[in-house]
Amino acid sequence: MRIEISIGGRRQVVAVEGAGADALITPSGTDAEGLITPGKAEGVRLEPLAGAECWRLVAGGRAVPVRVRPHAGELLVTVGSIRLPVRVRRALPVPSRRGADSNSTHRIEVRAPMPGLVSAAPLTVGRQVGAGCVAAVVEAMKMQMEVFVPAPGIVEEVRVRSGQEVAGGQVLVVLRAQEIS
Amino acid sequence: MRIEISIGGRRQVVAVEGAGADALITPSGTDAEGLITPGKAEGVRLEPLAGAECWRLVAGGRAVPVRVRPHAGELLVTVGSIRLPVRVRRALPVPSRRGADSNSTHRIEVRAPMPGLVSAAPLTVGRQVGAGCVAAVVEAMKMQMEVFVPAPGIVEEVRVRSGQEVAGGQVLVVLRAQEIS
Amino acid sequence: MPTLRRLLIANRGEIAVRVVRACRDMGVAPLAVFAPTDAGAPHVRMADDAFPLPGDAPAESYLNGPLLVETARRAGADAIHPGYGFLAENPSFAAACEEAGVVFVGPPSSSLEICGDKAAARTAAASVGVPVLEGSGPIEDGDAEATASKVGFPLLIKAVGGGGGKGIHLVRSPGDLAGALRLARGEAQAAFGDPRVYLERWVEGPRHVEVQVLADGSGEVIHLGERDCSVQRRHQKLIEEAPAPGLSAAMREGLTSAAVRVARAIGYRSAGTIEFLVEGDRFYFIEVNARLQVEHPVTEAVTGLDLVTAQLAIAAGDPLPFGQEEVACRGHAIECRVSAEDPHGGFFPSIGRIDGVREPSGAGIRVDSGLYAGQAASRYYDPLLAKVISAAPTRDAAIARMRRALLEFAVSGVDTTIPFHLWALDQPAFADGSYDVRFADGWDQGPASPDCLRLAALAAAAWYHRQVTSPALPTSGTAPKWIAAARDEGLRR
Amino acid sequence: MPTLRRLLIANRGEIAVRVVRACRDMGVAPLAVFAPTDAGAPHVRMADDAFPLPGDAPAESYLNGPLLVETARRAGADAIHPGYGFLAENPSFAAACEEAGVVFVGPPSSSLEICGDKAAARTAAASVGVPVLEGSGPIEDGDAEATASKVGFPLLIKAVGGGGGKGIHLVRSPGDLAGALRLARGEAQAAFGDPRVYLERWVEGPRHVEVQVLADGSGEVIHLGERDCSVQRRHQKLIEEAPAPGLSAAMREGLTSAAVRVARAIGYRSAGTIEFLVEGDRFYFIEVNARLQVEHPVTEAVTGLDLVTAQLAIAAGDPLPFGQEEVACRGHAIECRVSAEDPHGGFFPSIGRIDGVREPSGAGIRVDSGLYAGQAASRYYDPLLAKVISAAPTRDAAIARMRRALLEFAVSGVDTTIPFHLWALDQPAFADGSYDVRFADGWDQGPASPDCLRLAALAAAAWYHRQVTSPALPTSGTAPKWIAAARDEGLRR
Repeated sequence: MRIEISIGGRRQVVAVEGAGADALITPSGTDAEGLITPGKAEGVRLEPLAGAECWRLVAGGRAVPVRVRPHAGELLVTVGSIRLPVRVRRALPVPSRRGADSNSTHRIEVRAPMPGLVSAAPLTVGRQVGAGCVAAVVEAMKMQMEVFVPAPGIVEEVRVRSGQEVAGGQVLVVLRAQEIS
Repeated sequence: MRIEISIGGRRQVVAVEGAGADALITPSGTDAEGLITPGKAEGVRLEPLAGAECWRLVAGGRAVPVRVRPHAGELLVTVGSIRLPVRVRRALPVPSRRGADSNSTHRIEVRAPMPGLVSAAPLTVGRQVGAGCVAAVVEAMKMQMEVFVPAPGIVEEVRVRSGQEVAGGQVLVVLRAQEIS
Repeated sequence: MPTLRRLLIANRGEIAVRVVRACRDMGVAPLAVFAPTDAGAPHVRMADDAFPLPGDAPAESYLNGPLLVETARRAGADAIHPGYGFLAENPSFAAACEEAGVVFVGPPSSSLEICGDKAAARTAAASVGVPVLEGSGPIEDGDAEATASKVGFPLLIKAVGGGGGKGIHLVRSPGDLAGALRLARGEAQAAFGDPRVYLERWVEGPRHVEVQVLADGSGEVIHLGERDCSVQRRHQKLIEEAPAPGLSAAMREGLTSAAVRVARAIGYRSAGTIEFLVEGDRFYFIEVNARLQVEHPVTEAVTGLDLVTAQLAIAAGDPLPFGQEEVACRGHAIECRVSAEDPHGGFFPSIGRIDGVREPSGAGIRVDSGLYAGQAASRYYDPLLAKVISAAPTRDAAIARMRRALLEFAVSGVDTTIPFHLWALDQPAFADGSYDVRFADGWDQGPASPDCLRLAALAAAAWYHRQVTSPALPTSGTAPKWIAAARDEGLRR
Repeated sequence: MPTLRRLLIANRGEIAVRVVRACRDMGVAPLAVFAPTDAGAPHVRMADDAFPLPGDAPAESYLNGPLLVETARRAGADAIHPGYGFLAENPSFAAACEEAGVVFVGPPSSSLEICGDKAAARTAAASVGVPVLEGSGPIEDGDAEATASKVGFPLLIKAVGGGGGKGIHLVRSPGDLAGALRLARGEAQAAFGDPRVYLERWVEGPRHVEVQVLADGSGEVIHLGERDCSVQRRHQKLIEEAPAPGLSAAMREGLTSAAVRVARAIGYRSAGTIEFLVEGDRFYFIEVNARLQVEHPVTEAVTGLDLVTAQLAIAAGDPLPFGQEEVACRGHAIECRVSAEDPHGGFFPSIGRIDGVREPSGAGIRVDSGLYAGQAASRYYDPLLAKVISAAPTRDAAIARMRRALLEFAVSGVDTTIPFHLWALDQPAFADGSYDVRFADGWDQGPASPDCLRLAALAAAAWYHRQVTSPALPTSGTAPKWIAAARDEGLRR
């Protein structure tokens, strides 16, 4: 999973793998303003400490308590005496492999990255869209996540509407790809 | 609900009413060996303190921590430094009103007092039984509870067998009453 | 005087828990009262019996004097402990208790009258040779300007009925007087049910040092040393410590003997605090806090004594449980108040429901807490949730232990003052003990270090990933159930 | 000697948590190790990093010396703290640490050799004029009878490698010797990996009094007063207190100066305990416990000092952090060991999974604990779960606070020693301080009072009614989820 993190003016895309409390975080090397030293993967653990907000972050041979609270579309992250508003979003959607296999290479299924409430579904059938265009906005845990179109195409189906609950992985929009590789 | 409590040689039947943490306990006045001073209803509270076993008992204007652990068909109750094995069982089954209404006054339905596993169902169809005869034994929370026949009758149906899970209130045995009032 | 058998605690939160424990230590049955929102609170669950109050608003609950006295009588209580705040310094309540034949655990009503009338308290202090700050008696709006110019600017407006820093306003120039007066009266009315205010000269950068006293009501008065409470924000104490750092032996002797003289002059009984401002080598009496104070545990830590059981013994008519010669301070103690306030947002109260708590523990750490999972941080009451007290042989070691304890302390669901405290402990002015009452104004989290940015980024990425990949994890998932259960369980009668 | 930056804690449970906190107080990074069953334990979760050990059996985990040294090297640890038990008094392990360039937080290997050879320790004590109990060196089975008749009956068989009361057997007559010897060797092998045992004269009703010492390894030795540990069962301490009740000033002076002489004679370094038997106005050296002890917090409570940070400072090559003249005892402290044992069933270990815990807190109470919901009380390790330490100005007040704390302490899922402690506190011989090592043999819950029968009956009736009417209540219902979650969360790497 690729995640974009912004704190103040600094922005960084990281790849995150793992399960449960463990995550392997690999920062992209392209950003000069990086928050995390780029180029080397870092194993971290995030263990629940109390309630929904308090966690222990184990990173770089140190354990520090952190508080993470979703608020107004951002995360408020408290480390020691410092509280920082952090914007987090999925950097790029992953085109469905399942869709690609079972149907045709011409079709692109844009899926919900996590369960939640669709708060916007701006596309209409027939519209031509470019990569990075917003296919839908899904809201969960007080966070709004934009779901992007991964590649240029024409909208064939819009399967959800604003206000609808969706499951993680559910198809939101189907496109016909404009270029076949 | 009438409950029979035995500690060592002492035995007492009490009526218990209430919901949740609150219970109004009225000891029967007939037992000279009574554990609880007979004749007056006592309001008690049993609040969870830790895990499944630790409670706070509020009774008679005092709060005391108690530990209650089901063990080998008894309850081990610890108060301060003292641990006592306590036998607890339902004193008498309640004949089903619903059964009486919807069918005939000649029928007696003996129901499970709580959800559990039937560990014995000794009756057979056609057998004549007296009041106080064991209709079934239901096991729940490591406790075995005998379910009694409330009035004399002839067994018409045995609806459960040993090893079967039953819901609270489920009919175990149906009798034809021998005397109609 | 009777031996106490049953004691009604007319308070809530951590101080009610503190008094429950003191009762247990004395073999006295503790009885709780509770507003509806406090039905599941620890003080209710730890008491031998608990009595509901009709509403959450203070006037219906912990300020509801007549009902509290009546409840004490019905419950067969010999005595009422008022804690701090609410009715603790209300002379009519103390009088009503005594009239009802219930011992009021605190000073006699007559002492409370004097302490509540700040001018009278100042006069009493001056009469025994204790230096006082210039100030007025209770003022009318019409006389305000004239009185103010006599006291001189800058000045403070303070609540006559007050204490705990509530209703205090700094006025730097005559033009601000009328507006500040209006605000102060409103706050005083809301907090103490008494709109009267008075004026007092403002000292620019003093230290706030107070002396703990204990008196038996018949002239026997001892002191238990001093506390420094200069870390304040809007006149609300945030951190207290004992002994006061950098105090000369002469100053300490001057303060403690002045405190004993003042307590004796006003016929004081029970535990109380005499507050002073210290400016260089001079000190001024400000007021008497005629109650057990929030910060009493730092004194308990350095003296090894128990102020609440001492209060109960005095209330039962016993002599002071220890003499002045048995009071000796050892080591150093610090208290940090953990409140449901947002230090990153002007310390405004943080309203919400607490869904998880982990309290610190271990060598040198004491936590006095009223916290529980499911607790609503309510707008009706003081936002204090818990106090962390660290004690150690040296001040540096006490700071180190406090830092450790604050990092162990996790509260989920509301903002707390913990980030402020972590900042404070790391400031040079705190580390060297040179701070004064302006210290907390310097609070500013400042720019985040690269290390902090990195940790925040890693935490956010890991959190997001975890939420997306494991949406049904225990903490957030079980919290509502927990809360429902806690509320269900809490509904006592 | 280096400044410590990273310290590996080669232990588990409450003592590992204690050392983690001391590390935090000193700015040292604490590193944990854990057997599979301890993956979710507090010491693991509180450390900066944690390293798994391959199996639960002590030989694979906390007794696995080579792996622990290797782990310390890999982790970049400067030092290893062994806690108590396990490898704490193993001279080869201490030597292996030093060879690997890792500081062993404890005495030098040479001191451990002497302390481990009880005959050598006795000789060392006698050489500096300290009275010793008659006894033998390590014995062979063949010589046992002859040696025993020299020592005289009754006698004790004790483990050479031992400590913590394990492997100790009382033999009253020659006929029981062979059987007891076999048992003792087996236990010694299991607990310490060393089957050697020795004999010692048995004193019928002595008090067990020990002296805490602290030494820098270069001849500087101070003492921190004594502890009475006479409440024992099967030579396992259950309750300890400081100061020892009823000890004359002359006896105290004799014991403490003897302890300092012994520590100096064996070239001791770090924190250690010199154990004595006191019989009337005579005392006998028994052995040196060459480690931090379970009961060290009672000494910390009365002296106000910190033994673990002192150990770390000494390990870093610093001089003793305080001198003898800075050590003064104030008030009284008691420790009760809360173990997963069934006091109503012969104190046998209670194996099970803990599904809920509520720990006490408040004025005068310290809890050192390794407890957590989801914890398995395992047959592999010592059953100690937590220690409650109460401190107060007087012994009576310390007893009252302890009783309050024990009644606040709730552990669900296993039996604990709490009922025994509640009994002990109420015994006249404990209340007046006249007890000796036979005290715990008198444990017998006795007949239940009518009040107790009534409460038990009400509790049973209310419990039964509650289970029948609300079968899906939170506590029992959520416990398994909690446990599953705790286990899931605990699986670190």
